[in-house]
Amino acid sequence: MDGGEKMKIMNMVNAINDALDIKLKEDRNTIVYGQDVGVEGGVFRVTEGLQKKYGNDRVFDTPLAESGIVGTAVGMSVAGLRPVVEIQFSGFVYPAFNQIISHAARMRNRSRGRYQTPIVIRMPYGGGINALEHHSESMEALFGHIPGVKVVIPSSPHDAKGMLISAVESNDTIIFMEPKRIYRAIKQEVSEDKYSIPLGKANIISQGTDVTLVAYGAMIREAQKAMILAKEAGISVELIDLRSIYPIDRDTIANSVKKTGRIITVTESPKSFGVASEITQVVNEDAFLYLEAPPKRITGFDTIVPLPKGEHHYMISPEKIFYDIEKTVKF
Amino acid sequence: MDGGEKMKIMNMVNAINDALDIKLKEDRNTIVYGQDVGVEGGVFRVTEGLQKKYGNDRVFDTPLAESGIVGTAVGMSVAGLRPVVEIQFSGFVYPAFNQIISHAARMRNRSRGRYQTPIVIRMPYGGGINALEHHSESMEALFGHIPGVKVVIPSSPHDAKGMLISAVESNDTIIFMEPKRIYRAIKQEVSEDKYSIPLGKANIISQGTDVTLVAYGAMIREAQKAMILAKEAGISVELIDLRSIYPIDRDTIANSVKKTGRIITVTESPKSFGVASEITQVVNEDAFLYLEAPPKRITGFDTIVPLPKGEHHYMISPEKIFYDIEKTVKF
Amino acid sequence: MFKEYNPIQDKLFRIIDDDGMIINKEWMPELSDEQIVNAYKEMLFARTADLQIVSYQRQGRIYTYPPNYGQEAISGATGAVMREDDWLVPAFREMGAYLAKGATLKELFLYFMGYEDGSLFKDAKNILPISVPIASQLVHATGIGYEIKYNNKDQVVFAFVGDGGTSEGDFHEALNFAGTWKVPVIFIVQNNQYGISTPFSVQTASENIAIKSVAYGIEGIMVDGNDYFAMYAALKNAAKRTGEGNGPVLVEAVTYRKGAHTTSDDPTKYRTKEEEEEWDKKDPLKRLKAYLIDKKLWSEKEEERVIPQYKKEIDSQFEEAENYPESSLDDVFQFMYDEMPEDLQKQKVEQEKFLTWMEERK
Amino acid sequence: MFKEYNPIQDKLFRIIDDDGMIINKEWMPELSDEQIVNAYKEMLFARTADLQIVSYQRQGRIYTYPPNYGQEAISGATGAVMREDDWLVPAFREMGAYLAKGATLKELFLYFMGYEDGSLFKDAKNILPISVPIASQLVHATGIGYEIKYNNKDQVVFAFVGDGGTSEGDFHEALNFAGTWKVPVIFIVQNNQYGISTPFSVQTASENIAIKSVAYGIEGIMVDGNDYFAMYAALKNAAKRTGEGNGPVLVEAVTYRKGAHTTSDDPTKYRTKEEEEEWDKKDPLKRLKAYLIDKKLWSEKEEERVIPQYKKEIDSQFEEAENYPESSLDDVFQFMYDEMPEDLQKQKVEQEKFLTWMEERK
Ligand SMILES: Cc1ncc(C[n+]2csc(CCOP(=O)(O)OP(=O)(O)O)c2C)c(N)n1
Ligand SMILES: Cc1ncc(C[n+]2csc(CCOP(=O)(O)OP(=O)(O)O)c2C)c(N)n1
Ligand SMILES: [Mg+2]
Ligand SMILES: [Mg+2]
Repeated sequence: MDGGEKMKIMNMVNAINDALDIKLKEDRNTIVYGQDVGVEGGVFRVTEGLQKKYGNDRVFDTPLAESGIVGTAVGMSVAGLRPVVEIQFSGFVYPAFNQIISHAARMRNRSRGRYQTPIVIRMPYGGGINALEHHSESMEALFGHIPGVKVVIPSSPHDAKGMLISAVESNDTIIFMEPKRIYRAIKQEVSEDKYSIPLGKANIISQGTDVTLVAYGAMIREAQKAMILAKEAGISVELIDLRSIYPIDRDTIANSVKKTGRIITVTESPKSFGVASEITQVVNEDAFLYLEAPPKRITGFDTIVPLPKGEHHYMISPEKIFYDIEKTVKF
Repeated sequence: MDGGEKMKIMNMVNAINDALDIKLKEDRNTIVYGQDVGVEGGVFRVTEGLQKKYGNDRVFDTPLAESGIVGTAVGMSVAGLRPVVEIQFSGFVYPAFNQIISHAARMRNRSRGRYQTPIVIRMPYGGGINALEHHSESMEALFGHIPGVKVVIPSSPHDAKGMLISAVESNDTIIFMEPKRIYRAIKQEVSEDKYSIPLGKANIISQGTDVTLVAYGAMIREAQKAMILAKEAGISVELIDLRSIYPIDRDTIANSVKKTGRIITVTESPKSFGVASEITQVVNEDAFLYLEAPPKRITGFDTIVPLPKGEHHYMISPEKIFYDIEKTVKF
Repeated sequence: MFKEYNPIQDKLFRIIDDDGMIINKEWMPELSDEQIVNAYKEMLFARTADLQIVSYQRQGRIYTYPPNYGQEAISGATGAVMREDDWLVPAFREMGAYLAKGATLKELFLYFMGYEDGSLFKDAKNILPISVPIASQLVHATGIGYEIKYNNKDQVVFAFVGDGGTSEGDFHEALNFAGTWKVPVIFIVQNNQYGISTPFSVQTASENIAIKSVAYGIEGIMVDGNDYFAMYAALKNAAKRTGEGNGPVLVEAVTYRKGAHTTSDDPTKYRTKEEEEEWDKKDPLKRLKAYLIDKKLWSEKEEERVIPQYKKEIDSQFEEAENYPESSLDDVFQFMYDEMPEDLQKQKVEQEKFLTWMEERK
Repeated sequence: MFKEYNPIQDKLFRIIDDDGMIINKEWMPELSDEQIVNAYKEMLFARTADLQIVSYQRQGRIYTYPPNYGQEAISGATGAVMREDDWLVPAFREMGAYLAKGATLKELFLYFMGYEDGSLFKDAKNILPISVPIASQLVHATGIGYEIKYNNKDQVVFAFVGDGGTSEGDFHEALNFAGTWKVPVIFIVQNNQYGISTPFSVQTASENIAIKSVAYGIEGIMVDGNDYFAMYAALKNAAKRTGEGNGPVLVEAVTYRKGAHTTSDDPTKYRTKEEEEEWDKKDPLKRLKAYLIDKKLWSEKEEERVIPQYKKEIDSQFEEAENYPESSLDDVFQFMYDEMPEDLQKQKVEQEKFLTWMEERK
């Protein structure tokens, strides 16, 4: 990094706020809105201070209606704006599902490239915060199955900022899911300058030889803890942060498996039809002959995420990851 | 079959109508409603004659609002009725997505077993009928990822009747997807009596030794055509009709792969995050050591289903299936 | 106008009666004879095309098509009021409005023949493609309205929906957002009395549709949608009002779908001959024609002269559409993303390999 | 009543003024002194509990909780009007109504402590669990209403939603279906002026919420939600009306959320002290108390006597909740389906294996 770069300790909330700030400053077409993002600065304070800085017509609160939020973004973006909308919790995105799947994902194709919908749909997701019902789900795979949108998930403040800047600058509709469990739990030095991280590429967090561990979002932290246990047990783990749920970075994953022969995917989502299954399919397609053990998935159950008092039954612990690492390596 | 059984030539539309008729007659709590299902008898005539027979309060038209349709069914079912609702095309189910994922799928769990939502959500799905946009999609995988609902798809008139009767009698919410492309294309002898086919079990349509072919819905017919080509090429195919998307019948699939060593899944849906990936995961978990070739998926693309003039680019032909059978067997 | 025709009083705004006689001089719009004749001609053209398409469909030359038959005055008036820069947000049953905006019949034919390019409306400025998921397009109109307001543009959005569409949640959210944002959008509800087979009385217990405007604190008016002058005057007024920053307007155009829902529908199953005949009396073309004939601006002879011309024009555009180049595999992939992701490229390449194999196999 | 207080005229239905004096004798409900005193006591109990919970939360003994503080008259009146067989379809901010239906404070505590069993409301007949996705529960109310009508039952549904919730599409669909089906449902909107930080003026440009009833052809009334008598009279009337087959009723209860949205919210960020003080004058307990004291039915002394009792009762139920048995792995799986699918059983077994491994590892 060159000497001019100014670094600052940020958590993910700060980093996202910073990315929005940069894009709002840089491009008058950028508009930020959603429920309570204005005066309140968002229930997680992600948009704090932005309304004051950029005015009510650029950062504002909406009526309580998700289809309206995403649907108006479709209209705005077709007309040339670049809306970044917030869904308060990913569990409340479903009223907007039709606007996402039927319009945001299809407008470019439908209009044969005449119109595009450069929308970013931000939403906190995932468990582990002792929340009420519908506040803990990880349903990213649903969006992965929708042709026409991209789905990305950062795992650190640094990534969150760089990926969000890419998302806002993308001409596609980006589902930007934020692991709320680590909104404030991880702090790191983040450049105050503008930088971007390309969407669609996974990130090899640490190299290893015995098994490939794929995770993303809040699960990266758990995976890293599991790696300590694995190291103690003499197992060398290659950790990949998927970053992009769709499109999946096939090459990075396949190349890693070609080296390790083994792969485990960790996701908080329900077990069936999740991201892990897709990765298993990809690995079977691209690295079948290298596989020395069945690709393993570590996921939630095919159940509702329990309320706080039962959530520990559902959540994935570093021990659970280690348990499966060991089983996979010993296979 | 014993001698008393009366058989009748039916297509799938007739068979579904017959199943509804039987359940309406048998159980006053059964209620059928949706857009244009009453006077009109449904845009595909699936509910033809039922309103006349059972009256306006048991078979009726609703306002044009899918969330209202599914949401009121949640309320009715909690209060003791057993609604069978129709979504006119599966492409229009998304406004109801929130009611399905947040309520129909969760009410029993939320209320700790006090309330249940025995709802059947019927919807025609799939391509190949030269339709307008949004009338050709196969998005069953989206529902497969929702804990708390079951998802089933019949491939013949016989199955449609037996599976729908099971669905109406189930105390769970059943997503019942109907392959509209073969609504009238397949006719067969179907018993006029009441019978049911258990949900959750796959059906081995024909035994084989070289490769397992898993398909469902309208793809069964294409798979059968491909098998003729395979036979000519001396390849013995075991064809499994999945019938149930969730839960998946792991044992039937794994046992077949243990025999054949090879598996191909055919679905009309987008490629990524589809049913094929889930089956590949299951096979890797349950029959890894038997695999002699990578589990293959034959699917649509990660694109919008094209309008009629381009649909042939997207649709899966028997030749395409044969092409992949050959590649898999030769692997 | 909006005060006088407050929908709470269930008042219908009309200018001519069923026989084309002016019954409401006060609001008669200032239109030149030529403009009126042109309006009639456009409506006649649309109707001729409509009937022609139904016959193409019977010949198997086009897929399902939703006729506008009986609703021509609404599209006609919209077309006349819309300016080049204004936005048109279609549902799917307002052919005349697309044509007025610069779309071609050929493009419409392409659309209903199943060509993707039928959604392009190449020479029409500021028009969205046809929207199939009912009412979902209304929220887009509100969003476009926001952009107009944000950038202080002199534009108005004309957004269409049917009576059935008013039942969808998106109708509510679109009008509610538009009301609070005070954006320049005119929501035009073509109340043609049916959503497929479902009569208006099953859609809502609301007295009329225009009255739903009070739920959003916006203006609403119930207009005789088969009265060209009334539609013109109402839309003109609405456009002025909303363009001046007074917020959105809900215009209910009371009309009747004289044809089937689409070419695959059979209305005799759900409505009576008597009802159809009752509405025939209110036919929008019949009424405008009576007006014109009365004013000696039009004649049966003239009509007999233009219709064959129209038919020829329609046929010629239809044939052009029929000779449209085949869609390519590229077409399926190229507009999915701004840049095609690698995996998608691979999917295309794989398909090409398969096609080569197919070729070689022959 | 619904004619007299037509929401189109933006009229607010009140019976007592801010000082507890009757200003609308005509509609004063016939309630015995005992009933009124009991109503006050219930509201006082609810408020005491509410304030207590906020302090539990500060002590870290309970998770996020949405206080009802300031809105007690609405739940109180609902509780008094609801019959045993009637249905209650909650949102999440109407504690008094749950208690009146037979739910216990302990259960509520369990819910907000994060126990699944907190949704059980074991001894409350015909009550749905708390619904978190805003407004989505209203459609259920309409569905339940259908069942009541279908089976000719003598029941009414009381369904709750907030002012914010009226913006959701489901509000529209629920009321529209209910209107056409003419089902016995009372939709009670607690208009507490905010949806989290978002003021009513941002939710809708509609003059008031009750007026939205005209969009569905149903009755609507705007009631002073801080006036126990007005709420009681309105709901009693609405229940009679709708129970007799006249279709649903929309009751807007104008109130103010005196507390924070939830214990994790800070209202000073988005509202002024002046506004809060203005609404303090309209406090529902203050007003009913003034009425009672004036009638010599209540005294400060009496209040001082009961509050400690209430606190003790609340503490005791809270402690019971705190000692609730831990949730088991079974609890996660057992209610997902009528019969647990094989695959789900396997998932449970696998987890158990892992837990055994964990145990052994220690
Ligand atoms: C969300 C959705 N649900 C259902 C349909 C199927 N459908 C197409 S047109 C139609 C009726 C539309 O009625 P209306 O809004 O009155 O418009 P009209 O056809 O009368 O012009 C229906 C139900 C659809 N296109 N979208
Ligand atoms: C569909 C949905 N979107 C967003 C939320 C998050 N949320 C919870 S309460 C609330 C505000 C509700 O406001 P209102 O309806 O006025 O009820 P109040 O809290 O004032 O009682 C929001 C936005 C939610 N629970 N559900
Ligand atoms: Mg209509
Ligand atoms: Mg509120």
